[in-house]
Amino acid sequence: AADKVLIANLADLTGPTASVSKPFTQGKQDAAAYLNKHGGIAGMEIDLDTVDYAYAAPRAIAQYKSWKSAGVKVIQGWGTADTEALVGFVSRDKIPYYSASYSAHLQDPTGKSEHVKKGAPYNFFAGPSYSDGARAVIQWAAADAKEKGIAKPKFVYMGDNHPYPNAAKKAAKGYAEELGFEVGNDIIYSMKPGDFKAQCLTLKESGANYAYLANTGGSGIALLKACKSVGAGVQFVTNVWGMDENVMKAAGAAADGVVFPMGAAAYGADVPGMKLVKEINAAGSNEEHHPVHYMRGVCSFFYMKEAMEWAAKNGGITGDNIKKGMYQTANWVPAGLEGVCPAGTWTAEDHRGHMDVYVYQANVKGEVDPSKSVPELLKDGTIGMTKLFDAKLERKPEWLGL
Amino acid sequence: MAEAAIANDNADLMLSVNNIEVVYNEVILVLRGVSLDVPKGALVTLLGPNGAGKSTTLKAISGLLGTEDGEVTRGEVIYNGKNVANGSPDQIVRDGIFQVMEGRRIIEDMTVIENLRLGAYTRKDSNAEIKADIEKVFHYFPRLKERTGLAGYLSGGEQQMLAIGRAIMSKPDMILLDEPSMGLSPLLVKEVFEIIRTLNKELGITMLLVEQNANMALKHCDYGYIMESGKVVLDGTREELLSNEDVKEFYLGGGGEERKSFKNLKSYKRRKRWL
Amino acid sequence: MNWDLLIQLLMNGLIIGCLYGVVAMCFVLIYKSTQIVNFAQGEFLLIGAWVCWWFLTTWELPFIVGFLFTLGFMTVFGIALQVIVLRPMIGEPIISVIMVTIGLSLFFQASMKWMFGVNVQPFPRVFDTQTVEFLGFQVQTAYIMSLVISLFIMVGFAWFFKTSKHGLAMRATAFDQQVAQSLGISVKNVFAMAWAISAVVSAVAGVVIGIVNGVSDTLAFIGIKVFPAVILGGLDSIIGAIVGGIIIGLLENFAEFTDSQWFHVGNLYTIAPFYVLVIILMIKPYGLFGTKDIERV
Amino acid sequence: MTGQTTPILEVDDISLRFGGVRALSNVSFNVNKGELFSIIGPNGAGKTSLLNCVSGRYSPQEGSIKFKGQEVTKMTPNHRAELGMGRTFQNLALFAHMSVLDNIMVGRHHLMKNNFLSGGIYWFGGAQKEELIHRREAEDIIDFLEISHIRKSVAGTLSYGLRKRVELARAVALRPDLILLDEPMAGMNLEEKEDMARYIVDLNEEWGMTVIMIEHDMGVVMDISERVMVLDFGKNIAEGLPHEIMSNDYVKRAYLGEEDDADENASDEVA
Amino acid sequence: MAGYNMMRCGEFRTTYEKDTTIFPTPMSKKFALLGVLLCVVAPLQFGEFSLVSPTILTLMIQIGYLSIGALGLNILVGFTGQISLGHAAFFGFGAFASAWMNNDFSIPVFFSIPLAGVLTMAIGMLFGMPAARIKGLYLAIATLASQFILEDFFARADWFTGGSAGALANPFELFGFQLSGDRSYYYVVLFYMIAMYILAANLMRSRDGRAFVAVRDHYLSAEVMGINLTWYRVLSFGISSFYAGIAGALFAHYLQYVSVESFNLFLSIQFIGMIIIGGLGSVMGSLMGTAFMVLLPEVMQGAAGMITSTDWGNIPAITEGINFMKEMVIGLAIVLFLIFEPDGLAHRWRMIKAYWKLYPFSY
Ligand SMILES: Nc1ncnc2c1ncn2[C@@H]1O[C@H](COP(=O)(O)OP(=O)(O)OP(=O)(O)O)[C@@H](O)[C@H]1O
Ligand SMILES: Nc1ncnc2c1ncn2[C@@H]1O[C@H](COP(=O)(O)OP(=O)(O)OP(=O)(O)O)[C@@H](O)[C@H]1O
Ligand SMILES: [Mg+2]
Ligand SMILES: [Mg+2]
Repeated sequence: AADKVLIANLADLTGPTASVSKPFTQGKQDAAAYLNKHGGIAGMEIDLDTVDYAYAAPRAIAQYKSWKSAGVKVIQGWGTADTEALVGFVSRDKIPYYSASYSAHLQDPTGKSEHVKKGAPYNFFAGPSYSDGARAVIQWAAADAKEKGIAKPKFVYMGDNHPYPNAAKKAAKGYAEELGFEVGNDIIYSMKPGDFKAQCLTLKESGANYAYLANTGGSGIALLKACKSVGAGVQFVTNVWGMDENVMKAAGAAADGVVFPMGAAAYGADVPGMKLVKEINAAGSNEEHHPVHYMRGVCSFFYMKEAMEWAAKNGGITGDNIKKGMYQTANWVPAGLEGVCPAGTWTAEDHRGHMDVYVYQANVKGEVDPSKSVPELLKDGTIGMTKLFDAKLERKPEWLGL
Repeated sequence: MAEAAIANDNADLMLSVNNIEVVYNEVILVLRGVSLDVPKGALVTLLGPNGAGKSTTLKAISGLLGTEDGEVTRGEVIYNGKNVANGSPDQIVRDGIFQVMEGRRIIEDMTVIENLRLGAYTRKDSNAEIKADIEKVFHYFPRLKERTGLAGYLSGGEQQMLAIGRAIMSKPDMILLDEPSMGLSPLLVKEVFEIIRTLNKELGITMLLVEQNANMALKHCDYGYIMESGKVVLDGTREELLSNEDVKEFYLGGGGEERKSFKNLKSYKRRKRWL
Repeated sequence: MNWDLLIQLLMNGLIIGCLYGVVAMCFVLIYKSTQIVNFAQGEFLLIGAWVCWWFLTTWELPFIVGFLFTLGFMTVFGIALQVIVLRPMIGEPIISVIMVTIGLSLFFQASMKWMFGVNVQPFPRVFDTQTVEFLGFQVQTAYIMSLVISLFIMVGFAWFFKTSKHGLAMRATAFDQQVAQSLGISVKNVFAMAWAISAVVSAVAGVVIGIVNGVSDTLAFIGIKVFPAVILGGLDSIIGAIVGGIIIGLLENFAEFTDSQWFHVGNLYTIAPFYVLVIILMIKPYGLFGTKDIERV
Repeated sequence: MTGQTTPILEVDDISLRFGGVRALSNVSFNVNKGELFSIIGPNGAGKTSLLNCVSGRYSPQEGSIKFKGQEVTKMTPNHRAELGMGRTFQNLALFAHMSVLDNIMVGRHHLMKNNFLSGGIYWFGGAQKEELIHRREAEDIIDFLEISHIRKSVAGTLSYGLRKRVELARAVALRPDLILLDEPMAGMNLEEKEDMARYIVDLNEEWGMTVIMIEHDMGVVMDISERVMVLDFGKNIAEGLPHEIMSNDYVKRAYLGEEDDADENASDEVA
Repeated sequence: MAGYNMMRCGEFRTTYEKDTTIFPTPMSKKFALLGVLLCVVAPLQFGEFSLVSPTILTLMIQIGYLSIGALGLNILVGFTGQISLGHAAFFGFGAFASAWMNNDFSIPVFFSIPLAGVLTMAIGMLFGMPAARIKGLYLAIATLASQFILEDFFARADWFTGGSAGALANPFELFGFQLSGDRSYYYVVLFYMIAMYILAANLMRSRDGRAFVAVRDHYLSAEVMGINLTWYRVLSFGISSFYAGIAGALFAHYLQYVSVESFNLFLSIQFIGMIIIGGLGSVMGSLMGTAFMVLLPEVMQGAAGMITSTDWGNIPAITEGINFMKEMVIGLAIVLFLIFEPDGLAHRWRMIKAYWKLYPFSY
């Protein structure tokens, strides 16, 4: 029997973030299935232990302990709750933690940045941080404003008063000012969808041209719809969790034209790596289509996989070696995923893997028929997304951890 | 109890409790085999010291025991030929037994009128008839009419009146009265007993009356039972009981020798028990 | 000072307030007859919304039909729930029953996600005009609908509780189950009725919200959101529920206004109503219309 | 009987209204130290309301109340308790979920010092010592009222009459100088009334407590009280020695409802 | 609630002192001591062999600090009869406070934990003020305000909570030894737990404890018995917050990281669940209830894991639904439990004992 390697996979399949965690996790599961069909990792079959913790930090901790005692070497994590709660533990136990929580402060392994209190040496993630994502779309906004000939465009940061939406606030507003935006007062709207016409009226009245939505999709839908109904003519840009196929379906016309960053190419995009992605899908869930978050799941898993393979060759799979494995090459893309995952660079001082961000725009044409599935809607062109450009952000030292 | 029937001119029983045993909370045994008969149209009274189990007996009949997690574990309660032990209270009310619970228990956050209308809840009659009966109650207890506020603010006695009024409203075949005279002024006590007698004799409502005011109770009843610590220890017709020395001594006062003033009982009476 | 914005916000507050009012009314209905605060209220809305959505999309029924079916379903649901789960709890400590509703909310949350997925689903177009002009302010047609329906419901229940014999029975049951039973009231039936009614009203609110924002599990949160409204109006007052709802709605929007115009604290929209709530309660401990406990010894 | 006639309680024409209802209008009376003072009157006359005013549950719209020469009209009930005023209630008001013993210990509250801090560190803060001292006090009362057999049972499950007795015990535990009893003998049979009367007399004579008692059983009232006051429609109708009151024909008419026939409930007592 | 009288029958005591012990029967005392002993040896490791797995150990730690919080809430709800929906916020406040004092004023953790308790107590009394006038469910909702207001405060007060990044908390130190590993920190929690429980048990058999219950059972007559209602209503908020604060602080230094996210309404509701399931007004019940609420999801997780590991795991429908079923069963378990034992675990425990003590004659 080929020996196995246990890989922990934490997911929120039933909790508040399930809608986005589901595709992200699917990506990782399919990737594992595919790899197992093709000899696993370094000749070892992957034993992917996927556990649903319903976004409850205490449950994540208990789970972590049992994984640790089962001798897990690497963990694929999920959101803010678990990642933040485990930072201390994983760095003490030297277990690399690949999360989908993209807070910039997780990108400083040494803690030398003045923006972070303590380094997170064993935390990794594939894709841009919330801050960099925001910077990318703001970059687009600046260009767009120039095009439209808006002299002094106004930018407003919108989100709940909560760790996750606040994560990119400082960075986004700072950068917007840098690019010559007039930055208005933040507008707060709850992560729990409600009636947001009040916020929309304020937004409309503030005369903003661009508004950044920092919450997740769910509340985003409510906001977009409300703002459409009060006719607030504002160009919305969102963060990486703010927009996907499901959001487009639910928000309908209100989602049309919204601009958002992505850490990986959209499923089915015309890039070389898509061939492998299709095979991965075939090996696993074998769906007709996957939401955008699926792709980042795949990338996250494959970066980890190559780091593990390096570790296997250089002194065996230990947390430390996997960590080193991430540092080996600059600007690297997991073999076969060219164009899907952007090129990334991790160093012992700087875990800002991806500085270039794909910027997409959502388009919704006509009325969405709710009885149709997302793939159908994509096919008949009711919903879709177009890539606007690749934002290339420079690796400014002062941005580390901000 | 055979003589109960004999004692009473019309012999057909409305209610007969056969040797019931009641346990609270699955552990506390309160009634240890209580039996009593209530002939149709009779006014039967049940006397006994505090904690004897009088109220429990009534609750066992009306089925309210269940609401205090008590239970009839042995014996049966035959009402009009069918066993209603541990039956559901609302059904028993529909069958025609209505209990006036100890300590008033009116719906405090409703008005007097609303309380009375609730008394008639199980009746199918038209609003007009019910209104008429409400007037009848006011005729019995005039001062209730003046009280327009919430019943919770009534005085103790007024609440007692309301409770009895509620029973009248439900036009039952049988009323279980638990200490109706409690907290009433002497005058009202008389009135209440007059009303009870009227209900019994004129409307022909059968009555099972638990009372501490033995004088009054024995004056009006046809037949009486005396309970102590969960058992019936003595029973008989009004005359028998009134002439019984022990009853005289412990319930009526001034048994035999000239009664002492409450003030000069220097040494406490040693409780004489029948068992 | 920006009058135009203020007017618009207050308009909005008024309309949302009515919606809060309807949901608040569901609480009051349960509380008035059982003294239970139903923490599964939000889930009732959610179920109503999902079921209706299902009728409209999967079966592609016309809205009216689907909506009526939904109400029918919710009646059955309410009764079933009472019979299966809450009947055994009759006579038990209220707080335990409240906890049961919490358990139920967990249960329904999960089961809804399982049945209908975790993504937000849009409602089919119900009114051919999504919004109507109202004093120069765009109002979702659905809200108008909820407003009308809620008015009917409100008047109906106000009458029901004041005069109908069953209304009295409900209040009596709430006050003291033992006494109620001694009066021949079947506590079981009273409760069943209460839950059924509440479930139906919830469905109305749920569908309305669904039409506006689309359906997803997060819709249930409004169950918590209207607590202040319930209390403000007085736990056991139908009218109070509506009034409380409107006040909270207005408060939120007024807070938003002051915030955006002057304070720039952020989040006054969600927090301010609570401050006001506490202050009002300090002055009127039983809300605006709640009945006082009798403090008589 | 206690010789001195210094008033311990001075009620100076108090009036109490509830919306329309005039519960009390211009009631005045004094109670002397060591007296056993009874209040009688028809239902709804305002007796309980009067007691509530004295013990601080209600505050009268007009008039003043002096206790031990001290103005207490605006004082909170708990403060009055500390001054030495105890009472029982007409509709039972025990702590239903507590044991009889704890109910009585609550009565000791204002006489004890230990608080959540010293109580928390029970053994070291001297709390234990204090608790035990007061426990002894409580036991004395329990023995006196003959409720030792239900010492540990939950008050809420007791029968009505027993509960009444426990309430008395709880009030006595405050060691008040003035104790207010609202229908202490309601719902008791003769035998039990005799005991209760006994306790009250002893409280008054041996424990030196001034007693104000509301009671409907004329037999008891006549026998044990020194002075009687009659309330009706919230007014002080008559006040005086028991036999005076008995012979007052307003009382006969409006309260006892005596025609000449030997009346029942109190009859042979009063003859 | 206070059915404890039942187990007394047939027990004869010679002194009042013996009669007022925490433990109603010598047996129960032995049990308690045994329990403590077990807790003490549980984490010990003999070479390879260890009594409890690391997972169990974390769960025990979680139960430890959460049960302290639950006990606090029980003092408020169970004993004084005031429902609070804001307990999680106070729990969180304690966590931040301890971390903050330790970081910004370099007060050693050893002291910062109790200090956090005191600070939280102050805050608790502040938010408890409304209790002076507001009662019952109205009060419950008013406490909901404290939940939201504090949560919002946490999110803005960067100086106190580290804002969105959250606050770091240093490991517990004793004479320069770091007690950061689970095994050693377990004892810190255990110590606090035992201490806090004894404190509560004592409180309940002394003056103020009785006052609380009196206020709950009949506040009108309580007042006439010389109890200052306002003071005791507010005080019980204070004490419950004190417990919450300690619990929070222990939580903070266990995770060594505190984030606003952890202290939401859901946690408050869970706390309520713990005490209701454990038994309102029962000290030991708080512990049992907490164990129930913490272990339930884990057990379900285990069950789900087992099912998927069998060849059922290959049926897509099951692998799809299993997680939802798990969550559903958690809700269902709570419902069923309360249907069969509405008065909580503690009550059932008492009934069992009472049954053997005094059946069939009670009086
Ligand atoms: N709900 C209950 N749980 C446990 N024991 C109870 C309960 N109700 C009554 N008891 C016990 O049953 C016994 C009889 O009570 P019951 O109320 O029937 O007496 P009673 O004859 O009505 O006395 P009273 O004349 O004082 O009303 C008492 O010892 C009482 O403690
Ligand atoms: N809190 C209150 N609110 C409104 N009315 C009240 C209140 N308390 C008492 N009353 C009214 O005041 C009057 C006197 O009540 P009170 O209880 O003093 O009578 P009582 O003399 O004690 O009669 P009883 O002998 O029947 O107890 C009653 O008519 C009652 O309705
Ligand atoms: Mg009785
Ligand atoms: Mg009175």
